[in-house]
Amino acid sequence: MSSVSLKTEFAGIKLNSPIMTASGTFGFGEEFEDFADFSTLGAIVVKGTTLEPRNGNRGIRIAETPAGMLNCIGLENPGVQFLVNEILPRIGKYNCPIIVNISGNTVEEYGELAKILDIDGVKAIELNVSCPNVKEGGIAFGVEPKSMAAVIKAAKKNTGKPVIIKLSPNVTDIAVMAKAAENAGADAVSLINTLIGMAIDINTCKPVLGNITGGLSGPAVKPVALRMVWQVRKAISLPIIGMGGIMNAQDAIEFFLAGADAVAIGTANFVEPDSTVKIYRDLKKYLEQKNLTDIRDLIGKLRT
Amino acid sequence: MSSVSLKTEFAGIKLNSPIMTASGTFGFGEEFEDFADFSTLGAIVVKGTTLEPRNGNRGIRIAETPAGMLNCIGLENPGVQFLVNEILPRIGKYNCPIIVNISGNTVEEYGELAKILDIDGVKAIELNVSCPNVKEGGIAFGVEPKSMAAVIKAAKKNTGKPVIIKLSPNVTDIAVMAKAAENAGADAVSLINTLIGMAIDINTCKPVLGNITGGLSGPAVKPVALRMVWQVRKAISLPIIGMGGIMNAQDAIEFFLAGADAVAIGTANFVEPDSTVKIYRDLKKYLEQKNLTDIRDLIGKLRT
Amino acid sequence: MADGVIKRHEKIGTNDVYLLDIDISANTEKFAAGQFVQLQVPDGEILLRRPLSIADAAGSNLILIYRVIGKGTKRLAKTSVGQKVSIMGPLGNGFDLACKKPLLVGGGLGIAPLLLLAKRFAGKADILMGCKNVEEMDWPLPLFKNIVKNTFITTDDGSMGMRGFVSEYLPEILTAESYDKIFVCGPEIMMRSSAEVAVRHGIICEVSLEKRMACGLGACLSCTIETKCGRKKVCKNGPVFESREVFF
Amino acid sequence: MADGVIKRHEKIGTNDVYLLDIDISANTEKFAAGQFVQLQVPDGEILLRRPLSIADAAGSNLILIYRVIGKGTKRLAKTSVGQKVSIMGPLGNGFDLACKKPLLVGGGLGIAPLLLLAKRFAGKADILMGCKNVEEMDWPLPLFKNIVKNTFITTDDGSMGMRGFVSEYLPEILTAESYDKIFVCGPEIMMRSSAEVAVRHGIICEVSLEKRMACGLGACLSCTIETKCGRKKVCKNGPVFESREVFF
Ligand SMILES: Cc1cc2nc3c(=O)[nH]c(=O)nc-3n(C[C@H](O)[C@H](O)[C@H](O)COP(=O)(O)OP(=O)(O)OC[C@H]3O[C@@H](n4cnc5c(N)ncnc54)[C@H](O)[C@@H]3O)c2cc1C
Ligand SMILES: Cc1cc2nc3c(=O)[nH]c(=O)nc-3n(C[C@H](O)[C@H](O)[C@H](O)COP(=O)(O)OP(=O)(O)OC[C@H]3O[C@@H](n4cnc5c(N)ncnc54)[C@H](O)[C@@H]3O)c2cc1C
Ligand SMILES: Cc1cc2nc3c(=O)[nH]c(=O)nc-3n(C[C@H](O)[C@H](O)[C@H](O)COP(=O)(O)O)c2cc1C
Ligand SMILES: Cc1cc2nc3c(=O)[nH]c(=O)nc-3n(C[C@H](O)[C@H](O)[C@H](O)COP(=O)(O)O)c2cc1C
Ligand code: FES
Ligand code: FES
Repeated sequence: MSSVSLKTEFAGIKLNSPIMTASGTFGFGEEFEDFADFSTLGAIVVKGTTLEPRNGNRGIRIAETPAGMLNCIGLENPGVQFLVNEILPRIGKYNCPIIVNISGNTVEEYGELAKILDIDGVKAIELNVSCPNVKEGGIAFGVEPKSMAAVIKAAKKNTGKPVIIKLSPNVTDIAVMAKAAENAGADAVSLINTLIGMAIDINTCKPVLGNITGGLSGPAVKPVALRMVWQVRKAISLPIIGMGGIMNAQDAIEFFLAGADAVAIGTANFVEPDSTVKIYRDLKKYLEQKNLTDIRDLIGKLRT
Repeated sequence: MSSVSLKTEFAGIKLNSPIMTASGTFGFGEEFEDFADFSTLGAIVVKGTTLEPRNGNRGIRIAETPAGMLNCIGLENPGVQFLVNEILPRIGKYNCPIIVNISGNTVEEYGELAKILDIDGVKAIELNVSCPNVKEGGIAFGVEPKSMAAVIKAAKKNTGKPVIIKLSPNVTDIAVMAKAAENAGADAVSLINTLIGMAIDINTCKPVLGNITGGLSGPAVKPVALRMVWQVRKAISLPIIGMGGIMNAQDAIEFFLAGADAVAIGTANFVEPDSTVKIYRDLKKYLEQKNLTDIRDLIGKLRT
Repeated sequence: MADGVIKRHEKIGTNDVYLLDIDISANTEKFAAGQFVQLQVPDGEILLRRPLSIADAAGSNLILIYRVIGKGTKRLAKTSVGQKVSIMGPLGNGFDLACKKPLLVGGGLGIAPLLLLAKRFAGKADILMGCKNVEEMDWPLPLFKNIVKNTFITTDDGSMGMRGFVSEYLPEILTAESYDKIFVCGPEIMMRSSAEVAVRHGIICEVSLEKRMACGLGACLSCTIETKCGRKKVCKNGPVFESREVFF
Repeated sequence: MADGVIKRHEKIGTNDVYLLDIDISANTEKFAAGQFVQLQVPDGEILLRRPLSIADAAGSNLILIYRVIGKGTKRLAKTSVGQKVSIMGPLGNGFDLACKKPLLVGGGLGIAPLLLLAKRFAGKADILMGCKNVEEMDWPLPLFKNIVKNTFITTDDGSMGMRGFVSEYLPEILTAESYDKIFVCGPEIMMRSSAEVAVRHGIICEVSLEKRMACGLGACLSCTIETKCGRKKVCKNGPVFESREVFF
C-alpha cells in the first residue's frame, strides 16, 4: 500500500483528492459513471446553472483549434429548481462533494441562486462571472472589480457555504481581480475560465460558431492559465482551484507547484473520459518518486 | 499567368503582397535569404530595436508548449545605431520595404528612436509597447490607453513615416486600446503580440524559462488573435496587420476575412523557413478558386 | 473504451472513402446498427475524438467507413495497419429493428451504418441508395451485394439508376411495396424530405442525425437539438430518432 | 531543406538511444562533422524542429543518433521506416580539421558527432569516450571499431575502462601522446573540464555547444551566448567553438 495521501482540505471542505472536474465538462457526473472513480475525485463541479432553464446558443457550438477547442454552449441548463429537485438527489449517491457553478443576469440573481442552493447536498458554490458566451451576466461581471465584488457580496449574504469566484482570464491584470475578490469576502478563487477566441470557415466565409466567438480551452491555454495561477498565488492568500488545459498528472503538478490548492479537469474529460482517474494515479506515483507523502508538500513549491 | 494580384497598399506604403514577417521571428531578413522570396514579401519587420544595445534575458529563452512556444528573448539587439549604420545598408538590396520595430524605456526614448529612424531605407516604424519580457518599457505602455497614447504621440512628432502601434493581447478590452491608438494619431495597428505564459519543469520544480514567464505565440494563440482582429476591425478604421499563429494560407485568409489588411508571419518561420513563400502561393490559389482578382476583395468580408 | 489495433485500412471509394477495420478485443455482438464510436485520431495532433458510425461489426472487429473531410479524417487516413487506436463506444441508441418489411434509405456516407442494419435484418431488407454519380457508388454496391433483397439506386446526375434524389424516387417505391418502416441515414436535407414522404405514406421512419460532438456522453451539450419532446442530446438520446420527433 | 525518407530506424543503445538513417536525396559529401540539422518530428504534434548533430553521412544518407529525452524525441522514436521527414541543414559550423594528431573526446550522446569526425580523419584520430557505465558503451563501441586508431574508455562507475570522468583520464593521455588538437563533445561540464586540461597542456581544443533553438538560422536569438568576442549564436556561429572563446 502506498503511504502517499492525496486527501486535502479546500476552503474548509474535506476532499479525497485535490482533483476536481471543471464546470461544463463533466455534466452532472452521471455521464461519466462508467469512467470516473468518484472516491478519488475531490469534487464534482456541475454544469453552470441559472435561475430559469436556458436553451443555450443556436448553431454550431464547438470547433477544434490547434491543441484546443472553442465552445459557445451558452449556459444551456435545466434551471436551478430542476437541479435541486431532480439532479442533486440523484448524484448524492456518489458521496462526492458537489460544487454548483452558477450564473446570473443580475447581482440579485446570484444572491437568489446562492440562497436556493444553501442546502444539503451542495458543498460550495462557484460564481461564474466569466462565461464569454452569453450576452447578459456572464463575463461583464468578471472583468470589472467592482461589479465582481458586488456579485460575491450578494452570494455571501445568502449562503453559509464557501463561495468560490471563478476568474476570467480576459483581463489586463488577474491579480487585481483576485485581490478584489479577496477583499469582497470570497472564500476561494478558481481560474481560469476560457479565453475568448474565434474561428472562421474560409469556404463559407462565415464564423464557424453560431455565436461568432467562443471560449478557448484545452492544452493551448495551459501556459496562460499557469502564469495566472502563479500571479494570483503571489497576490492573495485564498485557496485556488487551478485549471486550463490540464491533460495529465504532469500538467496538474505544474499547477500545484505554481500555487494551486486543487485542480480542475475540463477539456481532458472529452479526450479521455477517465482522465481524472489517470491523473490521480500518476500524481500519487510522482509524489512517491519525490519521496513526498502529502500533496500539500507540493503546493506553491515552485523554486524561482 | 495568373491574373490574381496580391499587390496592395498599407498605410500609404506600396506592398508586393500583404504578407509581412513578424518582428523577432525573421531576424533582419538576411537569415532567411536561402528560403524567402523577398519579391513576394510585403515587408520585413525587423527585430525589436532599442536605443542602446541589449543583451536580453539570461537562462533558457524558449520552451515549447502544446501548439505553441514561449519566448523570453528580452529584446536582445545591437542597438539602433548599429542597425542604421550596418544592417539597414546591407538589407536594402532586397528591395523590400523595411519596417523597424522599436522599444523604449521611456516615452522620450520612443520619440528619439523615431527620429533616428526617420531615414531612407525605413518605410515605417512599429511601436512595440507590448513586449512581455522586459521590465521597463515594454508591456507597461501597452495595457494602459493613456501611456500608449503618449508613446504614439512622441513617435508621430518625430517622424514623417507611418507609425504602427503593436497592441498587446494581455488586456481586458482590445477595442478600447485600438480606439485610443486611433485617437492618438497612429497610422495603423498591428496585433497581436504574445500572450503572457509560463511553463514549469516538474523534475526541478523550477520555471523552464530564465525569465520565469514568457510570451506565448504560435497556432495555440490563433483563435484569440483572430477574435481580437475582428473586434478591432469593428472598432476603428485604421489599417490592421493581423498576426498570431498564422502557419499557412488558410490561417492568413481567416485573418483577412476578419478584417486584417496585411498579415505577419511569426513562429511559422521557425517551423518552415519558407512559410511566407508557401502562403503567397496558396493565397493566390485560393483567390483564383474563389474567382477573386484582388486580395482587397477578401478583407473584412466575414459574413456574420 | 477500448484500445483497438488497426487490422485493415484501405481506400474503398474513389472519392476519398476509407474502410477501417479495428480489432477491439471485445465482443461486438451486442453493438446495434446506428450506434457510433468516438475514435481518437492517432498520433496526438488532433485533440477531440471524431464520431463515426459503426458500419459493420463481427467478432471483435469493428468496421468504420469514413470520408476525408477535414483535418481529423485527413490525419486518420494516414494511419497504418498495426497502429493502435483508442475507441470509445458503442455510444448512443441504434435503430429499432421492430418491423416486418424494412426499407433502408441511404445517401452518401450515410449508407455506411445501413450495412450493419442490413445484416441485422438478415437479408430481409431492401435498400434505396443515392449518390452524386456512378463513381460514388463504387464502395456501397459491392458491400451490399448479398445482404439485402432488392437494391434501388438513384444518382443526382442519372449516371446510374434513377436520376434525381432518393426522396423523389421514394414515393414510387413505397407505393409499389408495402414497407412498414423506413430507416434513413444521409445528409439532413435528404433525411427531412424522405421522412416527409414516409409520413405522407403513413410509414414509421427513423433517421440518424449528425451534430458536432465533444464528449459523446451527454455531458458537454455540444450536440443538443430541439425536438418535439424538448431538448435532446444527439450523442446520448440519438443519434437515431423517430423522424416525427425531430423534424416537426 | 530536404524532404528525407527514413531508411533505417532502430534502437542501438539499451538506454533509449536510436539511430536514424535518412535518405535526403542530396549529396552529403560536403557536410562537415559537427554541423547539425533541424529535424521536424513527423506527424504534426510537435511544433518546433529539434536540433540533432550529423552523426554520419554517406552518399545521400544522413545518420542521426539520438536519445529519447522528452516529448519530441519520444514521438520521433515512434516513426517508422518509409515515413517522410523534413530536414533543414546542414546548419552551423563544424569542426576545423586542420591538425596533425587529433584526439576526439566524447561523453554520452556527445560521442555521436565524433563518428563523422573520425571518418573525416580517415583513421588517424584516437578517441577517448566516457559513459556512465558499460551498458551505455553498447552503441558507440561497435560504431567506432574500425575508424579510429586507439580507443580509450572511461565509465563513471568503472564497469568498463578507467573509472571516473574523461577529464580525469585526459591529462594522462595528453602526456603520453603528442596530440596537437582535441575535439570535445558532451555535457557542458565535461567539455569545460576537458577544455581546461587541454589549455593547461597548451593544446587547441574545440567544443560543440548545445542550446535550445527555435530557428536554427540565427534569427530568433534563442541560442545566444556570451563569448570572449561578444555575443554569438550557437546555431549560426557554432555549435563548434574554440574552447577559449566560450569558456573564459
Ligand atoms: C453520430 C455520428 C456518426 C457519424 N458517422 C460517420 C461515418 O460513419 N462516416 C463518416 O465519414 N462520417 C461520419 N460522421 C461525420 C464525421 O464525424 C465527420 O466527417 C468528421 O468528424 C469530420 O472530421 P474532420 O476532422 O475530418 O473535419 P473537420 O471539419 O476538420 O472537423 C472539425 C470539427 O467538426 C466536427 N465535424 C465536422 N463535420 C462533422 C459532421 N458531419 N458531423 C459531426 N461532426 C462534424 C469534427 O468532429 C471536429 O470536431 C458522423 C458524425 C456523427 C455525429
Ligand atoms: C546543435 C545541437 C546538436 C545536438 N545533437 C544531438 C544529437 O546528436 N543527439 C541527441 O540525442 N541530442 C542532440 N542534441 C540535443 C537534442 O536537441 C535534444 O535532446 C532534443 O531537442 C530534446 O527534445 P525533446 O522534445 O525530446 O525534449 P524536451 O525537453 O521535451 O524539449 C523541449 C524543448 O527543449 C529543447 N531541448 C531539450 N533538451 C535540449 C538540449 N540538450 N539541447 C538543445 N535543446 C534542447 C528541445 O529542442 C525543445 O525545443 C543536440 C542539440 C543541439 C543544440
Ligand atoms: C464545453 C464547455 C462548457 C463549459 N461550461 C462552463 C460553465 O457552464 N461554467 C463555467 O464556469 N465554466 C464552463 N466552462 C469552462 C471550464 O470549466 C474551464 O474553466 C475551462 O474549460 C478551462 O479548463 P480546460 O482547459 O481544462 O477545459 C466550460 C468549458 C467547456 C469546454
Ligand atoms: C522569438 C520571438 C521574438 C519576438 N520578438 C519580438 C520583438 O522583438 N518585437 C515585437 O514587437 N514582437 C516580437 N515577437 C512577437 C511576434 O512579432 C508576434 O507578435 C507573435 O509571435 C505572434 O505571432 P506568431 O504566433 O505568428 O509568432 C517575438 C516573437 C517570438 C516568437
Ligand atoms: S457530445 Fe457532449 S453532449 Fe453530446
Ligand atoms: S536558434 Fe534562432 S538564433 Fe539560434
